[in-house]
Amino acid sequence: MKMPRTSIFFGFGVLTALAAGWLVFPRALYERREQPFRFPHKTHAEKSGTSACNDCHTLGKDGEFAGIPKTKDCATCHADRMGSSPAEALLVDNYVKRGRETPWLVYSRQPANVRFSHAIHTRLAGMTCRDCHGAEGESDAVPVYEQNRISGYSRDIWGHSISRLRRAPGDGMKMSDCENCHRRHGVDAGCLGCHE
Amino acid sequence: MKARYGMAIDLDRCTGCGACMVACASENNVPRLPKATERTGITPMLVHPVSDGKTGVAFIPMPCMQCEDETPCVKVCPQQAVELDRATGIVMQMPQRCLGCRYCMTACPYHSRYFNWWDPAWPAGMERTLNPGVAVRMRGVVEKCNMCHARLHAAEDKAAEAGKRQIEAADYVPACVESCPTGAIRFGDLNDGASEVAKASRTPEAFRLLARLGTEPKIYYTSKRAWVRALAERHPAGEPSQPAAPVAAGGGEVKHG
Amino acid sequence: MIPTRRDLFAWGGGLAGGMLFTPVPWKVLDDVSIWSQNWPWIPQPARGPVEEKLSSCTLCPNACGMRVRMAAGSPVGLSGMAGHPVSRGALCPLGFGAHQLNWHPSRLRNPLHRGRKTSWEEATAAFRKALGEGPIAIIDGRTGRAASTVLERFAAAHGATYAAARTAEEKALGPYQRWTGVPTSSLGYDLENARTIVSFGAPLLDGWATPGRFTRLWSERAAGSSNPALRLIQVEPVQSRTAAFAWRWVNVRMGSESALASALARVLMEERLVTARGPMPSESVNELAGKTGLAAETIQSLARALVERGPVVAISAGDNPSVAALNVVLGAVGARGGILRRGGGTKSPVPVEALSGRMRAVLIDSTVPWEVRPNVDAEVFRFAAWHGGTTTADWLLPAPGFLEALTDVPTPPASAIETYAVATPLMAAEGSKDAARFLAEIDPAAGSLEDAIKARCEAIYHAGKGGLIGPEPQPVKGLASADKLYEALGNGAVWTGEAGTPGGLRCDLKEWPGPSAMESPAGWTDGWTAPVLPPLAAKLYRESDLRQAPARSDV
Amino acid sequence: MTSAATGVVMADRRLQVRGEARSSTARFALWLAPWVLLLALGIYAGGLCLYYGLNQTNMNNRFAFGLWIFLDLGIIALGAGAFFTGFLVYILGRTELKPVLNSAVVLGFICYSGAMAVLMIDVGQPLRAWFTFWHPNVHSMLTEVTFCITCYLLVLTLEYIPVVLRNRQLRKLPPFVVFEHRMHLLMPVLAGIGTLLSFFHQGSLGGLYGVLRGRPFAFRQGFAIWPSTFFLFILSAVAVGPSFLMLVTAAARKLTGRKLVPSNVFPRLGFISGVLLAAYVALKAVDTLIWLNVTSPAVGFAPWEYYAYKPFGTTLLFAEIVVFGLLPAVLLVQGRWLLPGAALACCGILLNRFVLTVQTLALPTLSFDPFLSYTPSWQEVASFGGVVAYGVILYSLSYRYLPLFPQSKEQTHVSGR
Repeated sequence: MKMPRTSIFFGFGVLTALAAGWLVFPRALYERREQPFRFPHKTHAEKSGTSACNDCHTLGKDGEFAGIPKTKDCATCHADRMGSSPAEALLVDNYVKRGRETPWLVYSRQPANVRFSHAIHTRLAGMTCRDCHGAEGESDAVPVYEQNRISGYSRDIWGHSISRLRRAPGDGMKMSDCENCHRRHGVDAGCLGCHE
Repeated sequence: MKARYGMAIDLDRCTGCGACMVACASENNVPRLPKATERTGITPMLVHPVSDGKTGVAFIPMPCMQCEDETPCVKVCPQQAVELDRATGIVMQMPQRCLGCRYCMTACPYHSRYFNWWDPAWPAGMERTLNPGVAVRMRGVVEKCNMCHARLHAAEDKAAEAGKRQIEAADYVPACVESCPTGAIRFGDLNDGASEVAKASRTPEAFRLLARLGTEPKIYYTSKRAWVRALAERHPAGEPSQPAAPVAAGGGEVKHG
Repeated sequence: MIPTRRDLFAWGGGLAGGMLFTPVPWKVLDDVSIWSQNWPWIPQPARGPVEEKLSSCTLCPNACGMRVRMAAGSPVGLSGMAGHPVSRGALCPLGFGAHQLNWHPSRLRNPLHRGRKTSWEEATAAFRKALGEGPIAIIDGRTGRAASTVLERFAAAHGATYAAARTAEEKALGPYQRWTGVPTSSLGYDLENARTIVSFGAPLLDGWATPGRFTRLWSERAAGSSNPALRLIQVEPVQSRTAAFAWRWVNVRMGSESALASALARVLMEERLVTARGPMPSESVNELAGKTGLAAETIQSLARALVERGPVVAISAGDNPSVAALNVVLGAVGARGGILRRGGGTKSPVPVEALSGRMRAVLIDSTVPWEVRPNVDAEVFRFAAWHGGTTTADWLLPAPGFLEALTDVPTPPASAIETYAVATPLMAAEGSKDAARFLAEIDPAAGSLEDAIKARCEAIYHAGKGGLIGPEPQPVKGLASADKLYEALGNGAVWTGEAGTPGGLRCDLKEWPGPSAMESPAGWTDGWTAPVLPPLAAKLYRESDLRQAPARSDV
Repeated sequence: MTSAATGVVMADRRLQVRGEARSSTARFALWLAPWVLLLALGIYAGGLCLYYGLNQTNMNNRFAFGLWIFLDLGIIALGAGAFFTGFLVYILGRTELKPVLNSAVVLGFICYSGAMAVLMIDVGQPLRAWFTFWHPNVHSMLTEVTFCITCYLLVLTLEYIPVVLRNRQLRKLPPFVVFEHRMHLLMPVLAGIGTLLSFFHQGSLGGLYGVLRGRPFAFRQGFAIWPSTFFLFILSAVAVGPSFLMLVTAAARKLTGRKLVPSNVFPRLGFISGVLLAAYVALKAVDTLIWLNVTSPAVGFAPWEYYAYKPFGTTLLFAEIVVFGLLPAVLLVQGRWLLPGAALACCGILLNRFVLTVQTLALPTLSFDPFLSYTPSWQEVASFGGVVAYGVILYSLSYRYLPLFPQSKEQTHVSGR
């Protein structure tokens, strides 16, 4: 008579935990931060005919990856407003005219002790940007940046599925993701290969 | 072909100026901590003054010895924060994996490992001078000489951009080697028999510190002076050498060499 | 139903148990560890492309060629410029940490009047006033620079005394200037061609003159050899680094260097080991030997060793006429492998030691080492980039720091070959001003640095001698115009003139010079104008027993 | 007396072991007070080390291990009584030792949890300590130690639970009674697991130093992957475990003025301890000889040199083997002066752990090394004092409220009121 009652409450406790852990926690863990302004990769690809990623995200002569273009690169076209979009207005007025860099939040930002060589992965391994960064290049607007409140990492590092199961290619950039790919291709980089 | 990077340090050329220590600290973002002493500081490259007790003086630059066999630190680290890299032979320390148990420090016979007793700190603004290639370590972790492998990475990127898998030897030179004003520190691939290092390591003047422990260090030393070579193993008399005291004035002429 | 206490316990138990089957504990554990790997209070290097610039170290007169790695607008690493004719790709231990000096805690950020913050306007006004009343002196630390010509012109125009502080290397050349009339800035040692060098306390292996010059030479021709191609004989009362690695170390009594030099000269002439004739030391070899604490035989054998393998040259730590006279006896003055006259150089101004008595004001340039204090009673305007602690200066005026201002780099002291380089600013210098600019604002007639440097380029270009080393080496003749030369120097190229040639230096001694007070040996902190040490260089003293800290603060 | 105080007294009375005299609440509180203070100080010191980092200690790059590691090794060896008594009672069926079993379990729990706490302060990055489980390096003795100690602490907790459940008040809850009964059936199994785990971590604690090829003073040849110190540590630990148990029980006896355990227990414990200690001493002697004459010279280290630096003379070696080894062994075996014998044995093991941890680091390795010394900072001492206090408090509470000595009722000579 007593035992079942106790176990009812016990079970109820379990359910509460599961609900909180799987449904509430993932939302609570990440802070949503807007990017400085909307950037349509798609439009740029169409209008300027810069189809290849590395037209803007260039790889230097010494193999150094430039990452996101600097304001002066944008200014080559956007020295003044070309269209009517409010995003462009923001770019021109806030950054180009004032000569400031746009404080983009980088989805794939790795910590300082991680070394990732775009040169080796694209030139030697023949990988495409898509393999890691997904179809960002065709997007019409950059997605909201979700920052982990504890670790400060972008959500894209862990991947959008909290269980890390059934993730799209390029969703998730933890060390284990690098390791798995390296294992699949039988490339042994050791610790030294990827860490400073 | 895999490389085995090592050094051959000519102790008859080292005048103990200390340029290597400063260049190393600058390259690897090692802070100058206000409270640090010679026993709590961080000096991945450390030059030891030694003497034969008379007028013989030598300076022994000691980076990590990059032990190749039974590497003491690699064997004892409980969570694989230290690794002997297969491709380069570099013993690599990963401070961000380290839990700071310091077991590796007790294991190292060369005292080449250093613990971050403090959080690193720089005077306001000075953090702008940090070397982009190297991540700053936090307190509570062990670090050591990683043979400036950030420079190796840069060399690899450069080669890869040109579509090559092999780096140019000239593109990868550790800071201490580059900084030595007498060229006492020679660096290169020990597997490449033609390299200056490999040649030097085979000369009769070549020796390694505590070689009898069997850890196969990849840092070789050379000296024409017998008493310096005798420093390789524990002194038979068991008396640790002391830095030379100045000889009494008017002591006459002293021949060296 | 109302849950009892036991029910709540059961619920709590279930909650705790259930949590283990959610991501919460595991994800939090992972994230907390990641947080500990990226503590927000641990500074991390800025991201961004690294570019390399060529320049010259301006912290002492020895003009080492530098490669500067720049990232995000700040220097992040220094290294030697390979192929530099004098420094030969080397830097001193202080130089390797110099890029951090600009953020040193004791950096001077705004003018101070007797320790109280003040403005440039007040300082200028005060100096104008002093200038009006006079007399004043202007002290330069490095003659032969564009800035020097500005200071000198200003002094000339306003009846001020233009004096200069000299490094130990320059002082050591003093006697030859007195005897030959050739300024020390046109004299150098032809070490590259010497085969025996006898040094009287000069720290040849420990930062003497341009550090890379002799260390490289020694490493190539002497290190580790019992019968070296270059014989280094070190005369010193203590076993310095140079003594420890010399071919011979002559351990004399403190301050008896002059006596030994005289004794050697006497032996050389008595035993007809040299052809030279002239005045002899009055004292006998034995008397002199007594002073040095050496046996006469030792001195005789040493004298023979000197002439055994020429060319031979003697180098003293400071102004030591006896050693200079020994060089005369050895025939080293104006001879190959000895003391040569080289191109360039300017007539030596009044040495700062000569100033004395009362003056209205003294202006001290930032290139004057902090320790140097003119022996005059005057209102002192001191330019410096860093506060060196104790000072007698009334006005401390913030000068640009390391790599913050345009300056030219003339031939380093004791060099046998003429060089010229320009260090362009790689960083903005907020609120600071150098003495030349300060004076030019008071009297534009003094001229600007840029013009002075351009003028020097014109001169070099029209002389058409020598060539450029650095990014694209080429002879001066190959250049289209003087502006091209100015441009190339601005990009870190170093102009190298022709090496000094034998001859053109006559000096006949009337009588043998008397003994002189021993100067302390110059190390790599001599002539180093920053009163503070780079933090990383301070590590050498604090975190290892490699060196004794020099008499400078490292706070 | 205020109502609050009365409440406390009532609660205290209600929780106490039924039918046994316990000192008044006031006296008990008085006894606890100093220990609570020491514990507070310890927590403060530990907090300093965690907040400001290990610069609070006097350890340094050359003395990377200090007081903490020495004492951790010490108390873990002393705590061996827990698993060994369990082993004797449940596996070898020496039921005459049952009376001290609960006490042994509590002691073991205190020693291990204490050591664990100190280790968490000792490591520079406790937040990442779990990496050892996620990225273990199977070749490291420390990995073995970490795994075994963590698991064994779990076992000890499981063994402790039923003792707690026997508390007068908790017994009123039927589920707990059932649970406790079930646990009891589990005890022999737990004892078995505990023995296995302890065997390995006691051993690997010895291996910790024995494998240090770079420290010829500690380096030992061995069997398979284990250096000889591995086995010596196991043996020495099981040898002094019972002695320590004896000492603590005797102390409790003194403090409570009750007999607590049957008179045949001490001689029995003493005999076991003595015999094992004798065996240990013999093997230790053999090991030392091999090390001095073969192992050490082979790597170019003159053995005599280890003892050339004061205060680490050969007297230390003699003391370790004879004064604190052979002598107590004899005393314990022949049964008179049990307690002095036990005390000597415990000191002996502490000395052994001290030599291995501290002397190893003090001795030079490179030919130009100096001999080093180190004195712990007050933070190090205090935080360890905190652990001792924690032990005393937990043991006192267990004695007051739990049946540590089940048979002590029969053993009462000072009759309970």
